[in-house]
Amino acid sequence: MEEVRIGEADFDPAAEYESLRDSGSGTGAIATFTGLVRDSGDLQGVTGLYLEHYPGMTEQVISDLIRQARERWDVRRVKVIHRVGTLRLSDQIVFVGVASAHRGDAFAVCQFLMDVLKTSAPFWKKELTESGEHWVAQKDSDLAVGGRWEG
Amino acid sequence: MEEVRIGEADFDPAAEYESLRDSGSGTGAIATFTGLVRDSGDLQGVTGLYLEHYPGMTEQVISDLIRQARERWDVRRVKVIHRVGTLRLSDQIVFVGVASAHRGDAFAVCQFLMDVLKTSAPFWKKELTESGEHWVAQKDSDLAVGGRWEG
Amino acid sequence: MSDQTVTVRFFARLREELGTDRETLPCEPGQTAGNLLEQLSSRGGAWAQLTGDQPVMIAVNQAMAKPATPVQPGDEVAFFPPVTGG
Amino acid sequence: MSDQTVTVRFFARLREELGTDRETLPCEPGQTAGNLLEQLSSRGGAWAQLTGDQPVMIAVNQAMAKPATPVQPGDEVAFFPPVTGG
Repeated sequence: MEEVRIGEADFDPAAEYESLRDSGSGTGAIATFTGLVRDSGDLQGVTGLYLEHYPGMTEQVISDLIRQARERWDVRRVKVIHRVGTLRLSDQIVFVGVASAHRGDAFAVCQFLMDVLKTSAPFWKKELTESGEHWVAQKDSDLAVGGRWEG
Repeated sequence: MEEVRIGEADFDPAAEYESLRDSGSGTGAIATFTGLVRDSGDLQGVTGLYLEHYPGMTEQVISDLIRQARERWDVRRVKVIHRVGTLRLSDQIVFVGVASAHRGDAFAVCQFLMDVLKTSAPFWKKELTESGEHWVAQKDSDLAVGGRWEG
Repeated sequence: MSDQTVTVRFFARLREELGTDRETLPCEPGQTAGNLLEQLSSRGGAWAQLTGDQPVMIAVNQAMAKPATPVQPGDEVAFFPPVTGG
Repeated sequence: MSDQTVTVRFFARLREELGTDRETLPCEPGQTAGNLLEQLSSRGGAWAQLTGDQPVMIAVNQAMAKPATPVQPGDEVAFFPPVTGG
């Protein structure tokens, strides 16, 4: 099972969960995060998103973040999925799932990967609204949250 | 949909996820945690667990923890499931799922509920091993982790 | 249940070691959960552990309580080891 | 691609505003990613933003880089706005 998957296709969190659960009898904790397109962004009246990425680099960056996570925490299995292309309201965008022996590690790795993915993986989001489209600016709050994992 | 479910029956995280996802177009983040019976506890050779609870009080305590979470964080939908009775290796024990607008709230509530559930909900775990059975002692580390949410 | 009694419940290790999961005790005016614990502990044997080194948690009417928590006739009082769910 | 050139790629808002997603530039000895940025910016118009107020992120051979990062012939250099995935 590959750990990182980037593409236009939707994903099935249930299948990912089953794969994480099937990671040996030492697995005691599975934490997952799924991000959805929601209806209030930088502009009012968002009808969807367009997601662009840097093919190749994205996969390398995420694999490297997973490597960092494995150095810091006990991780049995990890899965990161990120969609690109045009997405509609309530569509699934991103999935991070972590199987570990203990819940502290599972939560930490899941949150670490989401936080640092937001600040270092080459994805760009354009909000689509009824009145036009608009590249989303990086949030200072995301930078701050990403930074807390440094050092 | 009831928020808290305690019982012997197994649960389906996929169905819970779908219910959390179906919580309106303002939902941007779903965090879930599932705990499994794993093979290294206080004793070697664990073959399963027996989980006892205080019926009635358990549900009240967890509902109250969810109420506290709703006061501290933005929560759109929460689900807590905890099994009791005899469980085998790799069986699912506990599920906490949280739907929120933002990932910070979803992660915080999911982790808060798991942490405080471990220190304040009346469940008791007995480890079953090939050589006998053994009530699990409360871990200082769980108390410390539960305590960090106070104040 | 008479108006002048309380139901006492035991769980987990305590339930097993005391050999019972509940009993009915008379409830005198001014009673506290701590008084009940001492009264039970004075039976000796396995009961002595109720005031021993190992912590005993208390619930009154299914809410976490302390030794000083007052107990009224008709209340449900529970004694149990520290919880270990999740 | 000649041995003496680099491929430059643009993404997202920059790609749209510059009207191109890649081009090939000559690569002189001692070149850095920052030199390339300045060279492109000097074209004026939309290109001037490459050294303007808005931050521009740099990758060399698909790894995050800085203006001082050296660039060799055959490298792939990318310029893009701060990332906003997840």
